[in-house]
Amino acid sequence: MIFVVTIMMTAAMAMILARLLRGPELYDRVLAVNSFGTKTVLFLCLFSFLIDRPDGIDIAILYALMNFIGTIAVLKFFRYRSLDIALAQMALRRAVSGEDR
Amino acid sequence: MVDFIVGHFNYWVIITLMMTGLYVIISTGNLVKKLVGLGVFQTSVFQLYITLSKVAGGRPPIFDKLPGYGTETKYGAAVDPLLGVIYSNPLPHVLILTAIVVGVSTLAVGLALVVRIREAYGSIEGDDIDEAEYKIEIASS
Amino acid sequence: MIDIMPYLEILRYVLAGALLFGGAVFMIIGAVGMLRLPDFYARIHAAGITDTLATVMLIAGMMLHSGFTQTTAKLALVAIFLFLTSPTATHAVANAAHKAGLKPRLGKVQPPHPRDKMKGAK
Amino acid sequence: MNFIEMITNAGGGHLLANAPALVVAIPLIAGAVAVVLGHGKLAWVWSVLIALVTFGFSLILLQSVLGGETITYAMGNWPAPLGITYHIDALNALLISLVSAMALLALLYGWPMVEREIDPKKHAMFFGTFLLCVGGLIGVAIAGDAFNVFVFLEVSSISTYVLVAMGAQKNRQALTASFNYLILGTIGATFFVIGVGLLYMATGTLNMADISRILADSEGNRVVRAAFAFIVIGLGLKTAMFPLHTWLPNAYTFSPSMIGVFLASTATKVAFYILIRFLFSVFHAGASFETAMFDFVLAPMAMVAMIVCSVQASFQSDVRRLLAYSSVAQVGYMLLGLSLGTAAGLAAGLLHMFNHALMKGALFMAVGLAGLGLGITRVNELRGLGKTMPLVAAGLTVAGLSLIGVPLTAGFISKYYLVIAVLERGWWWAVVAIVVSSVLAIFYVGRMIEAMYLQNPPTPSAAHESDPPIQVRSPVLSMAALYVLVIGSVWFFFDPSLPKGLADTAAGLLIGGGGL
Amino acid sequence: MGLDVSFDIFIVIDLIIMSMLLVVGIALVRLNNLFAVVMLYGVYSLLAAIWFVSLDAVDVAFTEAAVGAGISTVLMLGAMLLTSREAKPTPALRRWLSLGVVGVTGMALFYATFDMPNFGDANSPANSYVGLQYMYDTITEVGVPNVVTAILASYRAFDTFGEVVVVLTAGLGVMLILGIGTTRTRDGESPQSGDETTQSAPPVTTVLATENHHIVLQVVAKILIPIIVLYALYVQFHGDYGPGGGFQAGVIFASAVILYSLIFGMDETRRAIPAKVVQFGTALGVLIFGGLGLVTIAMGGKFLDYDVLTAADPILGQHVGILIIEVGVLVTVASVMLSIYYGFAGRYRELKDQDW
Repeated sequence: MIFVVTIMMTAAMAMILARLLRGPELYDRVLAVNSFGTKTVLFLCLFSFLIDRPDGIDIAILYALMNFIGTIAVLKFFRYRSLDIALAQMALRRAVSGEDR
Repeated sequence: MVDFIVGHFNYWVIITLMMTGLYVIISTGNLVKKLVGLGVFQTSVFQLYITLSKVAGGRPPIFDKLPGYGTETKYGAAVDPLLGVIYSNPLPHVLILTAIVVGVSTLAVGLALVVRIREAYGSIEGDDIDEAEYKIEIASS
Repeated sequence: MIDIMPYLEILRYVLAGALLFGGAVFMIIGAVGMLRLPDFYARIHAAGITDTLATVMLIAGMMLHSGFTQTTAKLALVAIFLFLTSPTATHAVANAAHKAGLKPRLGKVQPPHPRDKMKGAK
Repeated sequence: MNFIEMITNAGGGHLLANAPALVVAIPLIAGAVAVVLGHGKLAWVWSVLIALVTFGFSLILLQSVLGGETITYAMGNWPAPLGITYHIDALNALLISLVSAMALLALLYGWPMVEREIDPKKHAMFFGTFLLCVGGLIGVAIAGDAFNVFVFLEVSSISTYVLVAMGAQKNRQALTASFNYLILGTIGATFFVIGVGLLYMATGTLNMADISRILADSEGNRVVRAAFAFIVIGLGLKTAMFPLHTWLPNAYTFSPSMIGVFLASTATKVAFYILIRFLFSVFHAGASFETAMFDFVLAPMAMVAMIVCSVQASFQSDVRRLLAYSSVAQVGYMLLGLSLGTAAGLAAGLLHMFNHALMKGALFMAVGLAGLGLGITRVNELRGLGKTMPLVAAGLTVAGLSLIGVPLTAGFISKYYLVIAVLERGWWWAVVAIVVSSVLAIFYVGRMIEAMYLQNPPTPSAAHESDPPIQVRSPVLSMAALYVLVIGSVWFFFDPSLPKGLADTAAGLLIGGGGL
Repeated sequence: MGLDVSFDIFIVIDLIIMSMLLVVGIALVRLNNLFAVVMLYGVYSLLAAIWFVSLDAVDVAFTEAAVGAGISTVLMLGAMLLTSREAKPTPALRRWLSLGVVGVTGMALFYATFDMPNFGDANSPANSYVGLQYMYDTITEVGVPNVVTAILASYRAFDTFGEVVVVLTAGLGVMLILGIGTTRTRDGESPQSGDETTQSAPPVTTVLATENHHIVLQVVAKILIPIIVLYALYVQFHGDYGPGGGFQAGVIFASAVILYSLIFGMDETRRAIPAKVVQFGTALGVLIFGGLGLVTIAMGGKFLDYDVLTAADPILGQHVGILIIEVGVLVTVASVMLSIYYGFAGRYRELKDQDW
């Protein structure tokens, strides 16, 4: 049962990968990477059930965090082109300077 | 013959990935993409080690509870200390834990250099940098 | 009083199977949506399905499957993290895309359907 | 009982028993301490002290293996196939003494250079990285475990990339030189790891002695041959063997002068040692594939390196780039000795490795002093050095002559034994290559000497022709370090017993019974 | 050796993962948009992590996911921020030249695969000699359920010592090349620190709550960061019984601080963990590790020989020794990852559009 679900999960991941490779817009790629990450978290949980070893779930927890941090870094990088200024200041400065495209 | 192909298919995929990484390193002029190629090349070497360590039907080399803990005889105890459970080979895992960290260290130093090169030359394309140097060479000699 | 424990046991596994399978189906639907939908903002809906409904169903199915053990606690932790991070991430992506000026493709401009294009539509 | 008492009554004996581990661990831990010290000058004094202690330990080890015995030290007290063992014999004892001696001399020589070239806030970290590099090189030399060699090879390589990049304050090209060195070095190290992985796949163990035992009886299957090829290419990259040497000229030219000295005399030598260790101790030279590899790959590469790189050296305008190309040529000499496959050839190669470290170290020191005093970087700027900096010019001349192989210098000894070994093997064309390369060496060293003595110094516009050129004073410590090396390269002409004896015992061990 | 049924399931999953890896690898070669290349590299190392899980290498998958997919992507983004976005396509000649070199090396390896043992073969030389010996000896000599940690921390402890020194070298390298960025003075002006050119920052003004579009992120971050640090400690001390250990814990701890600095800015992070502490931390780990080695020598054993730590019960000595060096590894790896991030993120306050 879990094997069938795992195979369906990998099919879903393959489709997300196709979107990642083809994604015309930059933000399509960000979205694809983020959702690919979520899917791998679930895949890891399912797989550790398949071989009934509880260790895979530790990796799933870890990657759920890493995926979030990666996505935030990408967004901050592209939106404000600086990794180290606090988000709030950047938003305010853009809002104040009316530069908000 | 089928058994041979199924048995060796992993190695052929790993070799293809390894050669893709090497190709990216050698062919691209962009320094950041060179480092990505280096990362792919090293990751495929890790996969070679780990494919080596997998035992059919084996489990990760972690004892649930320590079987035969404290039995006097080291090996060849009356009951097989591993209680008949097949485990994959733990040694390549240790080697690869070291190699991953070494790979990241090289990547970090490489990226630091790329940042300084961009500041010094204004570009991270191999041929722009050579051109800039060539002009200086001509000017000074 | 017939002993209902074995039935509960069977029910548990049946329910777990159903949840897992349902979650997987929604996952496939979400993925197809991601692939086929024409515009970024439409695709973000497709990603939404997989991030919320499919994840909850899958993890619930696995929890039922594993009963009351340490694995279930870990699965709960995964559920909490996913519950916290994926909506925030999707929100941040949409926010950044909008701020960066990615305009959603509104209904007015209908892209010519590929079949019409071949026939040299008006 | 308190800590100090435990050390004293445990006495020297216990410390000496742990010398193999301490000779590697002390520089590494001291590197971390140097980072914590923070203050530049203090970190320098601390590094000199540690280099002295390491040199002491390596001399003790050298003394205990003179007779040809070998020391095996099990790390963490785990026996050979399971734990990591350290293995010391005549060959690597000589090498670690050379590395620690050159580190000590480079540190003594380098302080005025570092003070001028590196930003004061970074001195402590600079010396910390330098100590880590020394520890890494010593670790590579005496490791008895194949994967441990890779780990310490990476310790020394990454610290070398960083140290080369520190030359960026003087010249921005140091950054690209360091980046190319990083890419090629990492490809070399990864090829080496693939080779070790294939060896592990064929034998099941990582301990070098164990591998050679298992390989001895199994006929060379394809995996072992592929492992052999990958290890030779990987280490070839690290040794700057001819076609794989493109990173070396830039790395040595643009690195800070203290690092140029240390790298020129040790970096390629340790990689050359590991190549010997794997070729002769792990893989057995007898097997057909290996000998074919020797005769048709290593030997021609060595000869081509000798000639082509000497030609390139003679056209260089930058002094240090000239010396860097001559280094690649000298590596060709060592490889020629190795590829003969005979004990005499190997001994000649090892002897040349030792002598070349002294000569090239002295040359880079002299050029560094000239750079410090008069800011000289190009060959034609050397003119009149004989008058402005007589001592430095004299040192440079003696080391240059030793590079050519003129009698009364150590260079002559190693070339002499090399020619004998080659004739023994009957390769007359190799002798022709040696002679041609020596003639070319006469040409590019002659260019420097002629500029120094026969042309008069550039006269600053104010002073007119006649009054004597101003003497430039060089720091005493750096001059002392230079003259230790210069005297060394002459001394070992008259009494080559120490390096020659060790090289012969090592070659005998390696060619004879596989050496481990 | 017929492939038994249970083994078939993994063959199917392996095949799928391998095909995805190949697709991503080929895409990496063809794409020139640097951002896509970096993102694909993150996905590539994530897929590699999944493959490691399916090949029973749980510890390696843990490290690869944390380091390969996590920290490397953030570092590459940091570097990419300061460099250009498009890579130039490669000229044709160079493409054929590199194809030739790659082809030759590939052929050599392919030639070698014919003698390689079958995938998953239990009595191949690798799996039947030292590897198996470790499984038996760990029970009686080290007594730690996770055999990988036992080998990493006890049998081959000197390998791990070399590895921690490699991490320290990388940290020193980035600090030497990029500098660690200096603590900002109150008015946002950053004093010129040595040769790096750190642009001066526009004055930082207070934030009006209404204007702040990122209230969601800040709240979520405030909830998440303590949990991540807690998880890092769990991974650190759980290393003996399951996947985990010093490296993974150090990386997770560093990523928690990186998340904090992404959302609350570098000034806050520097105030929380000043650059001096991070610099000292990089060396501290190696001192702990090397110090323990010297202590074991002083107590009469060999370098890193834990049995002498507690003369009474050698197994207890092993546990104490492994715990201490894992703490050393945690401190060094966490502070090195932080020093690298400080070096990259602290490099430029904000890039103007024109030099983008």
